Amino acid sequence: MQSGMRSGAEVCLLELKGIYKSFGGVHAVRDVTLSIDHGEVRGLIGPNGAGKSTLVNLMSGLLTPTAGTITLDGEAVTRKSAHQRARKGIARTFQNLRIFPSLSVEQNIDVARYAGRGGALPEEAIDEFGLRDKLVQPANALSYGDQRRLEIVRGLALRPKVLMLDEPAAGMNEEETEALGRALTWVRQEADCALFVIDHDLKFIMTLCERITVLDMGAIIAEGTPEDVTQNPKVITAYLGEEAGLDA
Amino acid sequence: MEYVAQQIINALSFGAEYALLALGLAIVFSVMGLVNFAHGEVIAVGGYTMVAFAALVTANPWIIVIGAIAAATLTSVALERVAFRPVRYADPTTGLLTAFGVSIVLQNLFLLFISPRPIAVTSLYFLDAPVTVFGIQISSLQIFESITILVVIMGLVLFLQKTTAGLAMRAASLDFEMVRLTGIRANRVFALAFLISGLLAGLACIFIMARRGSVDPHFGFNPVLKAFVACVVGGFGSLPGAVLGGFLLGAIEVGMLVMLPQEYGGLKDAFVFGIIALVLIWRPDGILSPAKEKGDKL
Amino acid sequence: QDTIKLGLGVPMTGDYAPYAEWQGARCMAEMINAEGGVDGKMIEVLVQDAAADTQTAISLAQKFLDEGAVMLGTIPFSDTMIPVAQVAQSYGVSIFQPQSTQVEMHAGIIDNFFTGVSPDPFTATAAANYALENGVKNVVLMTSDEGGSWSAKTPLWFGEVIEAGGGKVLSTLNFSFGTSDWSPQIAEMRALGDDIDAVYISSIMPDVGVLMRQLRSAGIDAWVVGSDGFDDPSLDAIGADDPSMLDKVFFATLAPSHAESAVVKFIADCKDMGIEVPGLFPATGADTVKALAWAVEQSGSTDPATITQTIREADSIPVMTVDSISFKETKTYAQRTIPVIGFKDGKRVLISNEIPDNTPTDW
Amino acid sequence: MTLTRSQKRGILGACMLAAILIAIGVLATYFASRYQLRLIYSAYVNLIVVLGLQVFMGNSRLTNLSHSAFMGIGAYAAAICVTPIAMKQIALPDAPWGLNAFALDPVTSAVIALVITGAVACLVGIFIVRMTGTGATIATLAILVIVHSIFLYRTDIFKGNQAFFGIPQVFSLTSIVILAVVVVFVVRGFRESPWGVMLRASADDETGSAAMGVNVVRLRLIAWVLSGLILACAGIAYAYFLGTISARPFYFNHVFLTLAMLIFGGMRTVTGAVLGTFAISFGLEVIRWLETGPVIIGVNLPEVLGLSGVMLGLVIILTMALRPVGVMGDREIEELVLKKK
Amino acid sequence: MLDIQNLRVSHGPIEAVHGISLQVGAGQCVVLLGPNGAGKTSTISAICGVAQATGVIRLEGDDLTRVSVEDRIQRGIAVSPEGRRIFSNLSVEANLRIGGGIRANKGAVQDDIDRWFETFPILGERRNQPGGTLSGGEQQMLAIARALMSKPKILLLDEPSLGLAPRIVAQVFELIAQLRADGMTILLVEQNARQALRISDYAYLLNNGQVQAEGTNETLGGSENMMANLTGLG
Ligand SMILES: Nc1ncnc2c1ncn2[C@@H]1O[C@H](COP(=O)(O)OP(=O)(O)OP(=O)(O)O)[C@@H](O)[C@H]1O
Ligand SMILES: Nc1ncnc2c1ncn2[C@@H]1O[C@H](COP(=O)(O)OP(=O)(O)OP(=O)(O)O)[C@@H](O)[C@H]1O
Ligand SMILES: CC(C)C[C@H](N)C(=O)O
Ligand SMILES: [Mg+2]
Ligand SMILES: [Mg+2]
Repeated sequence: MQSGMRSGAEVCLLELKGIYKSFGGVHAVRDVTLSIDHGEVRGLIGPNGAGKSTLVNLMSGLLTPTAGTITLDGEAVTRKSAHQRARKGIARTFQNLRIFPSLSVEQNIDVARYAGRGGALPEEAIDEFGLRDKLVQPANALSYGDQRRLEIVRGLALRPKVLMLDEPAAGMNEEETEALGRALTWVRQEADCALFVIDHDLKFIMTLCERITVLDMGAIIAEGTPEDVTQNPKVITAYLGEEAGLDA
Repeated sequence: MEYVAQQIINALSFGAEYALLALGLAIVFSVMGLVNFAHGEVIAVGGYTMVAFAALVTANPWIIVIGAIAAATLTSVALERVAFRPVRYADPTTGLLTAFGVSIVLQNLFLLFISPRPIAVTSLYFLDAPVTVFGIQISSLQIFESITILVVIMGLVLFLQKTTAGLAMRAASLDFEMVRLTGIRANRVFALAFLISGLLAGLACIFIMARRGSVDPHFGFNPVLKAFVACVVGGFGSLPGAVLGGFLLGAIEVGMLVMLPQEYGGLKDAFVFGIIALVLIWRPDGILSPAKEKGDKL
Repeated sequence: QDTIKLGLGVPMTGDYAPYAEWQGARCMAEMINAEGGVDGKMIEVLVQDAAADTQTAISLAQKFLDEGAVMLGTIPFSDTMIPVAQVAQSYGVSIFQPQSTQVEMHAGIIDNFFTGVSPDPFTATAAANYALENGVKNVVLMTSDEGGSWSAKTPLWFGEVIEAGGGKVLSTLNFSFGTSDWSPQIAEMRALGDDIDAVYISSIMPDVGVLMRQLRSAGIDAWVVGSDGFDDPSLDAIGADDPSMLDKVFFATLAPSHAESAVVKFIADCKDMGIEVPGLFPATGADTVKALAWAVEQSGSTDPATITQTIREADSIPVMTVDSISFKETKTYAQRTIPVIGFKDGKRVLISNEIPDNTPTDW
Repeated sequence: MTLTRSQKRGILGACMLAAILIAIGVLATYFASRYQLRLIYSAYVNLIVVLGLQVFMGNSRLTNLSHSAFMGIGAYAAAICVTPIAMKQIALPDAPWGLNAFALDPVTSAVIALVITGAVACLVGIFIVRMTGTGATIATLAILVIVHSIFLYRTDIFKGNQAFFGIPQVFSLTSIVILAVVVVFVVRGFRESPWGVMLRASADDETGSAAMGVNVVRLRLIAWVLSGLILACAGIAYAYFLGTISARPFYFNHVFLTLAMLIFGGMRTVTGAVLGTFAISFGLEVIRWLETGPVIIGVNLPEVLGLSGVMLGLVIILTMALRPVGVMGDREIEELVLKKK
Repeated sequence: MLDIQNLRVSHGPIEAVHGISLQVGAGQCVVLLGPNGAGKTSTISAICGVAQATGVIRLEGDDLTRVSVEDRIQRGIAVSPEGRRIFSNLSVEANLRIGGGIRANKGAVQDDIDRWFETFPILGERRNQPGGTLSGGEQQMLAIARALMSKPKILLLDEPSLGLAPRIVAQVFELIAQLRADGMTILLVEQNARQALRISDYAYLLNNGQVQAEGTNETLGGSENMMANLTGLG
């Protein structure tokens, strides 16, 4: 029902142009130009400290770039605050969990619903992430994995145009990671939003994403399909290491 | 001209006293995130100890001074054990309220078991003698205070930056258990923080007593309220911030006393606190806290 | 009724604890009871702590009224005394306050109220008269709004009388209660240039003690003049080491409190009975009890309205602090002599004790 | 609009609290002595204060120390409007701007007082809500001091530490019970409203909530102003009952007392606020009785006057040590009852 | 070196570990595997003394049951905990200095710090930055280095590869292998079973608070049953 809002295909959903970010002397992000299309599932990988989380912080408005512009559906949001961006359709999860521990699971989701763009969260999302029978529990009683899933559902309840996931599979075992992958595939089909996923689990990223961006030392060193990227020698030295892929 | 110089010196000496008090608060805050409102009562214990010493033990002022400092230090350490240990892990609000509670209890105990009225101790008057420096008349107490605050600042900086105990004190404010997991005895770390704070309270007590000459149950409340403000203005938990805040507050207060026309004199406190509030609006975390961007980091 | 009940819902803790009259009242009641009471009836002093809280004080007043109290005491400030008096009115009961000097209670708002002392304009005048006698010309006044008219207006009345007597108010400076360091104000005084003969302040110990010492340190040798707030044992303690510190200090107070005074004797007697009465303010509670006992004896009745009536119409009521007081002309306050107390060799001396006749009338 | 699960529970909980408040009021009317009625009245005034405090502190979890000042603003504003001209001529002979030359009826005065307090709260709030943690606490402390010095200093308007008297005594126990019940519904309603839930989320995790579209600053301001209005109600109720006010009841002592009530019961819930107020009010009364050295089961207790201050402090310390979230913690009254299911 | 008998660990009313026994020989690297919630972290916490536990824990024959957390560390246990727990307001260097806080020789501590900055150059670059601003991976490196600063006899590592890039994961495992080769005794908790087994001498498989299987790399590595358990089906 939101498809009416989609403008012509020529306008990208989210566009970053020449983004820089430094903290004192640390240049965490340098000259990043990146665009995400409507409904796309994009992966972001890179070594620790490459600036992935920083990039997500910049897009979601928790940080303001030192230079560069960010546009959402053609509208400049660079100077907008985090809550304004969330209301305009940029949702995210956190690498270090940030659920609301004193609220119930349902209220956690409600917060995003109240603040969000309107439109109900598909009830299936709750089922899909296995939270149905935990709705009345306080959120801090959930296991770590469930808390991660709650963050995703909460993000979806904003009815976002793009949902950014910062290491959603961290600390999950293979089985759980696979289940997460399935749920995210469901999201991409049903929830009408683009996904931007960071993770170090290559298998997970490669099955989920159509395109992958690789960040190193704050700059993009490669972008392309999963196959392209894993073959790229720069990516191998910077990120994968010599015996890459074997374990993934 | 002399008048201006005089008032500047007064402002500095007000500031030095606030800074000394503020440091005592800041050191505990930086270690366990506790806003120790009961600091004033620790100072009062020092004062009452002077009374007891002067009346029962000796007239020798140095012994009285040492007794007061020792009593304040012991009280501070004892309060940590009895009242603050249970709220060690708690958030700052919990600690603040506990400290309020301790402060109320102690004040009432002084009142019930000692006296609601001021009790005079005159043994330290000799510290407060007029001295003429470059033609300006000041009090020797103002000189002692300035020297003390300088020594205290240097000592603290060295201690916190250079010693393991100092580092551990800073680390403990975030993750007490992790400090223990590095093998450092965390109980000692806290005890040390309160010990230093108590020591500073003892020093402050000497100066206040030398000037005020008597102690009453509410003795410490007002100074510590000001010191609390000084800490926040400077940046809570930052020791340089506490010092800066102390001096700034001293300057504002004397400035207001001097500059406000008499018909607005009653509004002195309103103006002082108003300026403080403005500073906080400008720098909500205090002047010396760098405006940090945290992003999603904790 | 077999006892005469006096209800004191007074501050025993909190900011006003030093002024509570309950100790003196208890002691006096015991003295009277030990001698057989009033017409065989014992005086019972009901005491509970009202701290500094008006609501508590009012509740306690109500409680004492329900228990049959025929006279009340409460927190000695008008914001509490007025509502308490209003509650007591329907019972015909009066408040008797033995130390409140503020003028406001005498503005005619309530009439079931007595204060056993004279209001502030009188103390200010008595002090000013003695200052003038000593050749004081140039004065500095220190005012604060924190203690009501007592700290805000008394200095101005003092100044008025001084100016009427040919003196001059050089400056009026503001202060706060709880001041430990007067250096900024003292620097102002020094900057005035002229010689200051006297500094008037209506404040409390220990603040005024600090002021005296800092003035002397700064080389200002002016008289330090004050009101009943000076009347605290810790003032005398300043003179213990250095009696000269008190040489140029005097104050006009509620009742004579020098060594030979009735108050000091009363305090000593109480001590013998094992009751601690620490100073003039607590001792004044005895006046309440004596006035009550006298009224009951005189009228032969324990009816509160009768007691009030008796007190109001009496020509002379014997109390502890002075021989007698009367409300006949003044209605709500006692017109009595104002003792001015100074020091000699660090000991209190009664300098003068008169009813001033040149009191300002603008109150 | 359909109600969420917690909103339905909220209505139930508010009804239960209202029933308790009304029951206490009714029982008091029939069985309590006049003295106890006064105590209960002042407990209800404090209850409204604590509820006003809860709206802001409980949902945003910033410590507020200026609440008594807002109560004072409400009380004085109403008092100045409502006091008869003849009285004001005596009380405020030098009042500026013709403040002593008009008098309004109690309802209009109350409305004006609410508007004024709301405006002041809004103005101050704009600055307060941007701060966090200890900075915010200190800023509220600054407000308390500033307002108090204005009350003290402008004696021509407020009479400072002297009595502002002659206010018509139009409030009774019935009126305050009704007011308290209304406030309970408002406060609980706010807690479960989208605003309340979002504000609590921001208190749990400010960054996380911002990323979920929560405008923390705006929500805090709403809660702050609402809190100010409720506190003004308490102030008005205080003035309309006692008929006399001064600057003194709106300062530190009252701040600590009401704060202790809130944290003892548990600041996160409305039930906690109610429980804390009544527990401390009655607890202190019991202590005040024990102080006088009564005879209990044949044992004559010693007279130790002045203990209530110590006890109040001990209650705070023990609550913080044993149960820092207060007796109720995160639970509201209906959860105690419905839990078993 | 470390001998655990019949260990039970509880968090409040919930018992997370129901009587397990395990041994770590001197110089061995022993890995503890198991799905989420198996009780691995609980076991580590019990060894350090920060969880409520019953049973016997012996270090070099000494019973640790009544020994305080600090004393256990002083006796030679070091831990890199779950969640890293870096002191976020202290600089990277200060974090390391605290790690070596119980050592008497401050000069040697400084030398070790410099050595770690060579091992992990990124940490060297960030040496004066607050630990809290490091990326997840950088923090993990710092946590391991901090633990080793106390020159322990036995090192407890709780999921050191969590959140690390593959290249760093490889590096961390290399580091562990190196430590083991240098004779360090290690108890390792891991999700990354294949790599962990490769560098360890012995493995315990935990599930639901019980030891489900144990053995050497060879005896366990091939077992289908074991892999099934690891993927959480057990
Ligand atoms: N708030 C901050 N202040 C200072 N430096 C920061 C801050 N946030 C990040 N950095 C630095 O910026 C760099 C990038 O950090 P970022 O968290 O974006 O890495 P990342 O790619 O997410 O790594 P990981 O995969 O380990 O999470 C790091 O070197 C980090 O130390
Ligand atoms: N602090 C706690 N309070 C209550 N229960 C806890 C606590 N910590 C752990 N538990 C419970 O104890 C059980 C074992 O937890 P533990 O953290 O030891 O598992 P783990 O094997 O380390 O899992 P993971 O792989 O997720 O780290 C789990 O069911 C968990 O929910
Ligand atoms: C301080 C007070 C208790 C006494 C003083 N005379 C007054 O009425 O204000
Ligand atoms: Mg990251
Ligand atoms: Mg674990």
